This record gives sequence, structure tokens and C-alpha cells, in this order.
Amino acid sequence: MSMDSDNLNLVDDLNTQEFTINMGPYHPSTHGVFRAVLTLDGEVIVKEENVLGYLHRGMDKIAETRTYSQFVPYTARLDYLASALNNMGYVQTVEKLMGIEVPERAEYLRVIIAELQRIASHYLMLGSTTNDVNAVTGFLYYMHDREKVLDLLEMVTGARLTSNYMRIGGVIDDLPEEFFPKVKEFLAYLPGRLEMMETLILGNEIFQERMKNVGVITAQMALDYGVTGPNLRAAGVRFDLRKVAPYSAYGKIDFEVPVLKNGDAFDRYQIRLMEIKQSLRIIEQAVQQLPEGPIMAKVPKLIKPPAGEVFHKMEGARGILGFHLVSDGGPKPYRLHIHGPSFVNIGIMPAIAPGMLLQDFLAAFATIDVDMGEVDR
Amino acid sequence: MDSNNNITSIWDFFQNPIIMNLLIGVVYFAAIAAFITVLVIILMWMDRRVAAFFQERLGPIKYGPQGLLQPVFDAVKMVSKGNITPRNVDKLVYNLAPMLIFMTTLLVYAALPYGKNLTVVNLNVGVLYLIAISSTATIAILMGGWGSNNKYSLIGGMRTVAMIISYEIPFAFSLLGIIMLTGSMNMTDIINAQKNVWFVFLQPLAFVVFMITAMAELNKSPFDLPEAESELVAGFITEYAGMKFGLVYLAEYANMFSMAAIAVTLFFGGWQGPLLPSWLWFLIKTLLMVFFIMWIRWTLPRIRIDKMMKLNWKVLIPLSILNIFLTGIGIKLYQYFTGMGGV
Amino acid sequence: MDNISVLIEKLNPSFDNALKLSDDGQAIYVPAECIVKLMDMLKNQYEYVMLADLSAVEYEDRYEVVYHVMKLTDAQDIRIKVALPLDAPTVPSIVDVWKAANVQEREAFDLMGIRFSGHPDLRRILCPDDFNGHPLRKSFNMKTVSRF
Amino acid sequence: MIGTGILKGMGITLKRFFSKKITQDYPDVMPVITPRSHGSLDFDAEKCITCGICANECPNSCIKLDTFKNEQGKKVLEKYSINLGYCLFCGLCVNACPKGALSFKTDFELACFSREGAIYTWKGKEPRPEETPAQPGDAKTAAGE
Repeated sequence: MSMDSDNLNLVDDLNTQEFTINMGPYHPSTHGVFRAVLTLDGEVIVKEENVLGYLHRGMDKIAETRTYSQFVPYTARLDYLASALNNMGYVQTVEKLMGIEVPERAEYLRVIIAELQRIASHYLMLGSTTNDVNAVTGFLYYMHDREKVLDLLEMVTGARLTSNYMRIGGVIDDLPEEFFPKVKEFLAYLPGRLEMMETLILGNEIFQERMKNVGVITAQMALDYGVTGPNLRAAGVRFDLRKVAPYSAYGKIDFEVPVLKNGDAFDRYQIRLMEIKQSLRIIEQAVQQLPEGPIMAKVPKLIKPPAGEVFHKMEGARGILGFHLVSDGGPKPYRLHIHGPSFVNIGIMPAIAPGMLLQDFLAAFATIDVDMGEVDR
Repeated sequence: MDSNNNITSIWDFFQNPIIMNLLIGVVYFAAIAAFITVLVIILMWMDRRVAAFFQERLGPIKYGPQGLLQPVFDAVKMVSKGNITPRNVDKLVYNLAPMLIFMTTLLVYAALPYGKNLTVVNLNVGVLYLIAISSTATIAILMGGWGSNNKYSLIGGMRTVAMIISYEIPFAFSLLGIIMLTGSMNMTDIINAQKNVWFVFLQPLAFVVFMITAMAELNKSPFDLPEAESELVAGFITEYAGMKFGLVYLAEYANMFSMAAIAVTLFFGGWQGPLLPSWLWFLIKTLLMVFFIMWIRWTLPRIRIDKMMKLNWKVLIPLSILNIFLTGIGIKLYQYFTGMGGV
Repeated sequence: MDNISVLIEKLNPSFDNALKLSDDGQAIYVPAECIVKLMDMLKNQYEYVMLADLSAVEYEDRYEVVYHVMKLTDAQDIRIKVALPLDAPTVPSIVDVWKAANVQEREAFDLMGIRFSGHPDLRRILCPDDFNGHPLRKSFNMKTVSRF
Repeated sequence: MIGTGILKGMGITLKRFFSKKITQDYPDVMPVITPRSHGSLDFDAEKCITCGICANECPNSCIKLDTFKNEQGKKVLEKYSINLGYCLFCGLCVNACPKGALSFKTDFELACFSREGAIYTWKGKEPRPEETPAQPGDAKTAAGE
């Protein structure tokens, strides 16, 4: 920006200049420690570059130094907003490798906890996105409801955020007696609140203006960039591992996979609300159908899977959560690679960012819903 | 020199009209400053409590009755904080900006009619003065944004300029209808003209435009782009700390009150009201207006900058011009039917 | 995974019988130079439209880059492996086939030290730029710290 | 019509304005915590048999047992320490303990001023016979001992 006053009278010399801005790692809207290096032309983004790794803890390496069961609590720290889902993915991977048959009741309990966790995770995404467009009140309404989910989770797992409920071979604790009336109350309470939030946020014209046609991810793009989960379904691809390749008790439960078609920020926001409703349905059925029986399969104290290799994928809160586990027959994993959906999803940001306004970038980023714990691992 | 003579000379000195005016000015200034300080404490408390209530929370309740002393503690904290000036800032501009921002706020208070015969300066061009003063803050905000040597601040400052300058136009136009109705720019005249019917009923369109632009002038959500927390960290106040930040903060709340007071004066009959003293009516109405501003603020998300510009140039300005036309036609029709002569 | 040998039979003519079934019968071994062509065929002719995972494993005598590609219709995945020598682990990048490979290849490069030739921007992604070594290699030892 | 969404939203917030508030008066009124909550770890020295399974099982090695041989030549616990600053609250130790000496309690107020303050220690059943110098008193001794 030339401040040379002699030349200011010439219109030709009033040229503009691109400038770079570091958004993050400490920024209110980067949801953790993500850094986006934005090249801006005024308020329009010309180029975007992701800088990751501020939360890199080396989970893959940690796994190689822990026994199979010891690593379960660490998976909760991957995507700390959906810890039970990560636990589930990991224990299922080990079970798949060892060929352990999990008791049916345990499968149902897992489904209940996983869906509660999914609701909690989606709620946080909805809340933080709402906060990013500065509807602070909406954010707090979401947080209040999320609190109720966390109370339920705490009642069962003992932890609000990073639970270690699922173990290799089953779950550690049965549902407490007081859980059933509470969950019934919760299932009756939430739909009304969801409707209220839909009117307050989705119905708001300013919100629609902010979100519609912003950060569009088409189905082709999503597949190309490996974007999965609600983001893929918002782009119009009906792909949900719970339905396509049912694991755990999902095959016995009736639910729908919501799909929208535009793939913009608004659809990505809306699809979470729709998925929460389906999760409520799943929980309701799972609690009703809950079979009697043991909650833990017979598993040796020291888990030593046979030498071999397994890849297990499940529907996490943010997309396909994959675990590629290589065992050498010892008590510790030889190699564990975690395919975090957020890590892949965030890779699409440089492709969709150019041409956006600064504010659009936040809306698009928030609705892709990445969790830096999972990105950096 | 004997002492008697000396006293007389001092008395004479004070008799001098220039000095007299100056002294009265100082007293007025002190009164307004004290009023603003007390007001801001109440407004801060109110803002936090109202925001909390909208969000199903209670807000500050621990200190003082209903948490009323909380802003005092906040203020003490703010004053006792270190006066940090970051390296590589444009020191003069950086330090001057908060003062100027507060200054413009203070100037608005001079022309507000607080009650019957209770105005600091009863200006003939009161409305014009308000419009003029409230837009000067733009320069101060740009100074803060530029002087901070921070890109977020700069974007915040530039947004302010773009926003306030363009929103000045519908803001001024929306008030023209009232000036046409009363034929005066004097605030007291405008209030007196609302004896029978408030202008909000005569000028509903103008009121809507006024409220939207007033929110923009205040930098309040949905138009809080200059200090957009989730995008620009804190916009032009990112680099300010301690009392400099406090001044900006103070100005923000004071602005909210003055803007509400202007709205009340121009559209809701000012201090007019039955039974209660006039200043109390003014306060009640203004605080209700402040509540309304907070209500909007805590409900709506932030608008996008290009949409905001579009709203201004494509909706608000045509609407405000339409309002002027309608007012003109209305006046002419009124004159035609009542048989009164021209203005 | 049972159809994997069928798949190899179908694919092998285009690769001069270079594809091999692994010992456990669950993976396809591909020579490094064929990987891009194979991925392209799988994506465009065999409906494996999504790259589900890309990881790298270090063994005593080799590195293996392990790809999992997935069908959308039934979520079936197949495992494709490229064995690489320990001294110069280089494999052609599949970014041209799947953009999703971009970040995942960078991760494999960063943590395991596999080089992906033809990658547009092969830099460290999780570790700092001035980091020495590749943490997931078995030779990279972690310090043990006492918690007390 | 444009604006109805905004008006509806404002109606909702106004309704919430008069609704019941959910604020918990936390330090004055303690919240009700479910009995399963992993607040902090509790140790019962009476039940401990000094097997060390908990320390082995701990993923983050934040459990330490100081033991000695008593006159009968039996391994006896002298001091049991958990560094809650590194604890994952996963409960593997609680599940692993064969005698149920470890348990979770709901006491969650663990804030402390130093890293040493996060180390919780419990004394064993019998003291070490030869008087060794006492451990630094900085470490917090948990209630119940």
C-alpha cells in the first residue's frame, strides 16, 4: 500500500495488493489449533493453505508402545468430541482381528452410547457453527441440550467427554437403573428443542443468506477428496456405513439415512439436525429392544491377537473412521494407522476456499466440522 | 495590593462572559462524564443480565444486589491493568483513537433532551448535529484499525468505513421525514410536535430503516462486522488493552444509550408522558429501547459484508427515499383536506 | 474379501501378470510403477470410487504402502500393497487419481518417510518443518519420562 | 415474506427470556453427580495386596507403588501414589484391581497450584521399619488417610 502522497492523485497508481493473513492457530473460529494461511484480496480469499500439526501427539506411535487394551482410552482423545465412537471403532478393529463375538446386549449398549455421543458431537458442531455466525444465543441453547446428553453419558460411562466405556469384547458396565427414565425424558424433550432451533436458526433469513451457496462441495468433489460422513450425505450421496454395511446392532434397527442435495454450508448444517433426529430414533429402539444377557465376551486378560492385518471402518460422527491394524502376535500393536475423517475432510479446504469472502470461509470451515484432535492425532 | 481588591478582581475575572461560559462548559462536561459513567455501569450490568436471560442463564449475580456491582469490579480491573502499547504500532494514531472514539460519544450527549428544559445545548440544528457527530467516529475507528499495525484490525477498520459511510445515507434520509413533518431540526420542537401522536405511527417505514441503520452505526449484531469476534478476533480493538480498551468499551455502551435516546426522541415522543417527571419518562423509554436493541443483538446472526452493502444500497436507501416521497404526499394531502396553507 | 483372487485374474492381463496375491490372501501386491494405473482402473472401471485409507507399514526387510479402496454400493474394500525397499522407499503418487491422497501421502511421507514421486507438494504435514527423522519408523525411539 | 424468520426467532428468544434458567449456583450449591462419575481415584490401603497390576495396567504409567519387605519377608506397601495430573481417568486400574482397593469417587475439585500437588499419595498399612527420611511434605495426602 503505497502512501506516497505525490502519486495519490493518479488513479492508476491506486493499485491494490494482496496480503497474507494467518488465521490461527489461536483464533476464536478455527476450532482448536488449526492454522489457515489466507491470501486475501480485500476480503476475498485468493489462496488458502492448511497448516496442521499443532496438536500432533503421535497417536500411531503411542499405540505401538501400549498394549491393545491400554490404547482404548487414547482413542477417546483422538476425536475428543465423539470419544465413544472412536472407542467403538478401535475395539471393533481388535475384535475383528481376534475374531471375538461380542454379546448382543453389549452391541445394543454400544449403539446407545455411540448414538448419544453422535448427538453430542453434532450438537457441538451446530453450536459452534452458530457461534461462528455470531448467533451466540443459539450456541448456548445448543450447549444446554448437549449438557443433557453429556449427563446421560456420564451416568453410564462415568465420563462426560473422554469415556472409556467400550472394551475389547464388550462394554465395561451395564446401564444403571436410573438411566431408563432419564433417557425417556430426554427422548421426549429433544424433538421440541430441535424444532425450536430449526425455527430460530434455519428459519432466520440472515442465517440463510450466510449459509446458502457457500462452500459448495459437490458429490464428485466429495468423492474425489475423500470427504465422508454428513458432509458427503449433504452433497447427495446416500452413503452411511451404518446402513450400507451394518455393524454392531445397527442392522436390527430401523432408521433412515438423511440426504440433501446442494452440499453447501446450509445443507451441511441442516443434515446434522436431521441426523440427530435419526439418532433419537435409534436410541429409542435400542432401549426398547435391549436384550438380556452378558455384556462382555470371554476375553483373555492379556490380549494377544494372532499375527495379521485388519482394516476396519465405521461411521464416525464426522465420516468414515478407519483403523488399519497390523499385529505381529505380540501384546502390543505392531502398527496402527488411524484414518481420521477430519484429517481427510480438511484437505478439501484449499480447493473450495478461493473466491470466498473471509466470512464464508468460516461458515464453510465450521460446517465441514473438523476436530483438530482427529486431524493432528 | 490589598486583599479586598484582589477578591474583587477574581470576582471580576469570573464575571467575564468568556470565562463564565468556559466554567459552565466544564461543569456540563463533568456532569455528562459522570452521567455516562454511571449509565455505562448500569448498561453493562443490563447487557450482561439481559443477554444471560435470553440465553437461559442468570448472568452475574454474586456481587451486589442482583450482581449490580459486577461492572464496578470490571471497571476496577480494567483501570488497574497495564497500559500496553505493542511494538511497531503508530503510537500517536494508536493512542489517540480510543480517546477520539470516546470523544464523539461524549459530543452526542450534549444535544440530547433528557427532560423538559433539560438539555445541555438546545441546538437549532440538533438532528443535523447528531448525524454529523455520530459519523465522525468512523475516522477514529479507522485510526485505531490502521494504527494497531494488525491485519485483523485493519480489516475491521476498513469494514467500519465501508459500513458506516454507506449507512449514513439511509440514516439521514430516514430522519428527513420527521424534519419535513415538524419543519424543524430542533430536538425540543420535534418532541413537542409529538404531543398527540408519536412519529413512529406516522413514519413506520422511517422507523424500520432508522433502527436497521442505527444497529449498523452502533456496530451491534447483526452488523457488528468491524469487531466481528469470530472472524477478526476483535476487529479494530484487537490490539487494545487496559484502559484504552476500556474507553472503547465505554463508548460502545454509551453509544447504545445515545442511539436509543435519539430513537426515543425522534419516534417515541421523547420525555413526554403522563404523571411521572419528564426525565424519568425519558429514561424509561430509552432503557426499553436499549432492551430492544439488546434483544435484536442477542437473537440475530451476523450478516455478510457484501449482503450488508446490498441491503443498504438496494433496499434501505430506496426505502428511505420512498418514505420521503410518501411523507411529502401525505403532508400535501393533509394540507389539502384540512385546508391549511403551505409550509 | 473372497473375490480378491477373481479381481486379480481380471486385472492381471493389463499388468503383465505383475499383480500378486499376498500370503494371507487378503491383499494385492503391486509393483510400485503400476500403482497409478491400477488405481485408475479400480476407480474408473471397478467402482472402487473412494480411497478409504492410505497408510505405510515398516517391516524388517521392506516398507509397505497400504491402500484401501472402497465401493460405495456395499462398502467393500480391497487392500492394495506396494512393497518398497528400505533404502529408497519411493512410490508414484496417486494424487492424480484421488485428490484425497494429497494429505494422506503427505502424512505417510512425514511420519514414515515414504517418498511419493509426482506429488505436487510433498512437505511435512503434522510434524514441524524443521523436524528430524520420521517418527513412525521403528528406529525412531521415544524418550520415556517418569510421571513422578 | 422476508423478515418472518427473524420475527419468529425474536419471539423464541423472548419466550426464553422468561423461561426457567438453568444456571447452577456451583460453588455455593454443589451439583448432583451420578455415582459412576470418574471424579477422582480413591485408594483403600487395607485391601491392597501390593500386586502392582494397577501400575502395570495404567496406560500412562501414573501409578507408583513403593514397597518393602517386612520381617516375614512379605512385600508390604509403604506408599501408593497416583499422579492425577497424567491420569486419563480411564478406569483400567479400577477394573484390574483383584481386591477392589481402587475405586472412583465423585469428588471432582482437583485444582491445585503446582504439578506436585497433582500427585496423590496414600500411606500403606504398616510403616517401613527402619526410619527413612520422610518424603517431601508438598505432596498432598488425600482425605480419608
